[in-house]
Amino acid sequence: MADETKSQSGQDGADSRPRAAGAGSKVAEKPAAAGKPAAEAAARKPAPKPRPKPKPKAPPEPPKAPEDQAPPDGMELPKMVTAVQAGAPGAVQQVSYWVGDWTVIVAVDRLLDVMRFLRDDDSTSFDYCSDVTAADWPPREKRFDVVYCLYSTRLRHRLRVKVRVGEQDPVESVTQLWPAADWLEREVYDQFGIDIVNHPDLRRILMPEQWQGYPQRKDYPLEGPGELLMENPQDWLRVRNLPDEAGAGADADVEIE
Amino acid sequence: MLETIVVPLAKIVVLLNAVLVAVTFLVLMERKVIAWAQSRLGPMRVGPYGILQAIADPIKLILKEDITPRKADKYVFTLAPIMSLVPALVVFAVVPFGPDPFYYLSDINVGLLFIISVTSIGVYGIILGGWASNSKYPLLASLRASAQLISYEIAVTMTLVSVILTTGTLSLVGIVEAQREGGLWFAFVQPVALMLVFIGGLAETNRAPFDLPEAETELTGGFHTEYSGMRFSLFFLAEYANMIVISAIVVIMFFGGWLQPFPNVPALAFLGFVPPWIWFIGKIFLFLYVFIWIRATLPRYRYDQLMALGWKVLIPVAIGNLVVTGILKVAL
Amino acid sequence: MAEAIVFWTLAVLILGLGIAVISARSAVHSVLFLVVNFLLVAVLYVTLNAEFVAVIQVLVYAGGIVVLYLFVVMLVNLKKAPERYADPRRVPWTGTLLAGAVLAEVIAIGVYSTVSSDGAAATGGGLGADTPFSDCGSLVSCNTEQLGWVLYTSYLIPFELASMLLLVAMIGAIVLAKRHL
Amino acid sequence: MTLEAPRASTTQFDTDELVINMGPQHPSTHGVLRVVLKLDGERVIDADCVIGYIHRGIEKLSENRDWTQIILLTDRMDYVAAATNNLGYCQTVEKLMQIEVPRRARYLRTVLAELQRIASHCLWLGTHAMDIGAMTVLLYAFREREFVLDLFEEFCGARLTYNSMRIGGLPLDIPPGWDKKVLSFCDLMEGKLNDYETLLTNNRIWLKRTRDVGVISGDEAIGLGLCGPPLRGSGVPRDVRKDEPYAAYDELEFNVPLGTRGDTYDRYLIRMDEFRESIRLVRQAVEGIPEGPIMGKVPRLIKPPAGETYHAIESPKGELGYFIVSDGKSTNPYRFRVRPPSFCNLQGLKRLVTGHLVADVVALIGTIDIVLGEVDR
Repeated sequence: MADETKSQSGQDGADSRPRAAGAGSKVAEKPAAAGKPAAEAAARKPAPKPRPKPKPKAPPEPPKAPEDQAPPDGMELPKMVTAVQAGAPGAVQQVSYWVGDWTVIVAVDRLLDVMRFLRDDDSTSFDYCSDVTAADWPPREKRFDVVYCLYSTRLRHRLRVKVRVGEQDPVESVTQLWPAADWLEREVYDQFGIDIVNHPDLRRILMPEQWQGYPQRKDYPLEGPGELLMENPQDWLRVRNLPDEAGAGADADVEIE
Repeated sequence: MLETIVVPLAKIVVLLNAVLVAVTFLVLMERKVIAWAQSRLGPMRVGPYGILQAIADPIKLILKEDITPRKADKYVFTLAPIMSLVPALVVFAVVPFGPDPFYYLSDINVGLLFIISVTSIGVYGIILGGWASNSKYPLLASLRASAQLISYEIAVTMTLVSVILTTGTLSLVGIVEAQREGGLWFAFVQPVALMLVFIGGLAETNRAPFDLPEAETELTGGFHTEYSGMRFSLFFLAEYANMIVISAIVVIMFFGGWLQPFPNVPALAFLGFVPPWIWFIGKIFLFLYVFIWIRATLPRYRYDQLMALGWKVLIPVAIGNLVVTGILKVAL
Repeated sequence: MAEAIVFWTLAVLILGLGIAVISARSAVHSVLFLVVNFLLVAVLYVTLNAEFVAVIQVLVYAGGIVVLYLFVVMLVNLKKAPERYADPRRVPWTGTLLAGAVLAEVIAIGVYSTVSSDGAAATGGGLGADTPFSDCGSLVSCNTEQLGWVLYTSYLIPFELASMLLLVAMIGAIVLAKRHL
Repeated sequence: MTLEAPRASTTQFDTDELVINMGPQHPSTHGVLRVVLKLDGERVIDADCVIGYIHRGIEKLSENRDWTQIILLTDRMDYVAAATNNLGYCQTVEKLMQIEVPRRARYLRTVLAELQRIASHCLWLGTHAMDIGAMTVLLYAFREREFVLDLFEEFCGARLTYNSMRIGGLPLDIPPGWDKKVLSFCDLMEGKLNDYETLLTNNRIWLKRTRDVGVISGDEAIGLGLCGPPLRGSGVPRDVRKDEPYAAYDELEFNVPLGTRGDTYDRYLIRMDEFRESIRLVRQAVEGIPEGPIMGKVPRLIKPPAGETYHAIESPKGELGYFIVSDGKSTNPYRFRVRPPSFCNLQGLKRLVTGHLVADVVALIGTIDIVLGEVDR
């Protein structure tokens, strides 16, 4: 109603996330690849104040493969696992058991089938999607594990479903089954860059919209590009996209603090 | 010359200052009363028991930077707080503090209507303040405020008509005199009207539980979000001055103004040793205390519930009260 | 003399504000000028000893109706209105003609009331000696009562008709504004 | 001129929705939450939560700290219920390493977790009531929360970020006389609860503001992944303490209060009942603290074998889950993931506020009881 008269008020949706989005958008303009922006930014720094180049610590050599321990011999598979093996034949690649938790590892192209079965079948009836997350195992070809933690409020049991995907592989969104997965999948996309398809609203969630790179990947340096810019006010000011008014220097001091 | 200019001018000066000082101490009173209600101490640092806080606050507000947002409509932005405060002060021109002309500036024959009409001007301050700030929350708040004030004004005015029916005069002095002659405060004659006027008064002064225009937890302060310093304090003064005005109206209309309790009971005649203006001011403060007490106790209404209460409850009841009063007046 | 000075000052101010109302750039400023205009007209009533009318003028016009104007003005974007709603068929001199007609009417009434010898009696209404307020010392002390008396005796039917008209207008407005009741 | 003509012109004047930003600086968003509201008049037709303003990368940080250092980081998530966060993390690592925690430690952990629930609910009650305009309750609730903080201070020296648990047990035994103080606090709190209820439960304005506001059915709440009181308010009997008992909850008696309508008032009543249940639990646990050690058998170097697990506890906000992957080689977790209850509950905000008024938005933000430190991590 009143926004016609008031649209100039500057409180409109798009532009009032000044700090974080501003810093983020600047980062976006840098052509740096996700992996090594720290070095890039350091190289672009003006001469007068040469700062010791922050060396991104090399990530510790990750293990070659995740551990998915098979259930001990002679252990009987619970009903929910056998049900899904029967209900979606051929989809379950592996069954894992560790410290009381059951996990099924599923082919990524069969994910939705399995999930739909798990939700709808009476012997499983996983109506509650506790968590969707991922883990990154860089040396592996299919480097990501996408993990779904399911729970049944009726039968009170838990199951984890895991799919293994490569960097470019799309993963079907499960939001059509559990609306709860909406934000959780957004976070997976935001933090790992896993391509979730058919998601109703796939945007960054924790990081600013224009952020480059995916922080939870193992090859993402602990000291991110945004932090680097924040540490050096001059650099930050120079690339900042705000109108440079008189007294921007004094202004900047306040803002950096 | 002396009679027509000097004495009224002196009265005006005294009255204005008295009201403004009363307002600053009213703020202190509110802070103290609410603090006690919440098992706190309230302001304690300035002066003994924080009494001088009432002086420190205005000084702070005057010294603060007065910011005008760049995109605000500058003239209207400046005008709005003034339009808000002036009517609240003008009203005191007809408020009688005691029986003889020494205690009031003027007694016009449409005194009650004068008060109602002048307070109805005060809404401009709120509407224009919200609009001129050129910001969304204040605009929403000023829309709420204007709708609220207009609706509750109707209820209050309707109710006051039934009191006028009982007295047959619009003069405030005349209304109090009628209560003295009747020997009964109108609170006992028109209890429904008293409740309506009091609730409507709470709403008209934007006090809890009807403080939607400045609901700080929803609209971040409401219509005066963008105001600071002196201009903010004008809004502040206006709100508290309006509280005093509403209390004064309630006291005059229903609690016998300057009259002592039960003026016609001989056994209580000794109460007459207290001067009438003290009775009047004492009663006003009693009502101010009730205002504050309510604020400390009740949650806030929602906007649509507030309008529903105004239009679906208060106004029909006010009309009903008016009709019943009319019938009784004719019948008796 | 003093009365004349007050009158002419007020008249000039009122006319000036009237011009300001139609010439102000911002619609909100127009409305503000209108409020001040109404307040000054109320003062004019006070100088005529019509306190009741003055107070009602403030209460109804300044305090009620203009607030609603302001509401509309604030909510509707009037900046774009002229271009969007310009009517190509509009003929400039129609307005002039209408204004001229109204002016002629006003002048005619003025001339008639001064020429007519019993104009005062006509405007005085049916206030005869039989009213219960004949003991009022002057008009000032109880003009409210007299107004009420006149409205509910001599002008009862016009008064009721006017209230009916307002009621009809109100219902009509609600019907038009509400898309589905 | 037909009757249609004015309608046609009003549609041209018809204005669009008003978009307002609630937050990140707003008194009622409980932190730096930003809700972009699309309004039609004062009615919300769409809402979009923008979060991440205090994203500190706790998950990433934790993957680069060793196992004991992480306890400290978990304090910083739900900072009004730090002990619960500690508890969840320690139990998850204990599960990974299959460490047996002594019974005394489990009882003490229960006491701490329930005291923490009382403190967290006090904060919720105060801010929720304040959002709806009842400001006295805020001061009252904070006064009682202060007592809990005092108890925590006496136990571990800190008032907000406790770092109060260790993998395998507790760092410290309780100071002498502490249990008596806890019991007397329970007595005090019971009386104060009646005070709060006098101010709110039957208050007509409070009822008007909360009844039938933000109604959500049980099935929908499950689908949206709501947890904790918002889920139970819709009548779903889901409480991790009952369903997957941990600490000493399987040995203690308590009820899980359930709502019927799934509106804001039900969620309010449930939390008020949870206060009482927590007091009951604290009493039982304190009276039943067994003698014994407070630390289990924990290796000097904590290095869980390779494997992963998900473990959930019932934090005051809902199901707080930790998903931890250990690679068995390094001294830090390979993947550390928190399932924050506030995050999942906040997701339901859009569904709850749509169709309500602006004033209800603050009531609904209050009713889901979020802590932005946990949402953003």
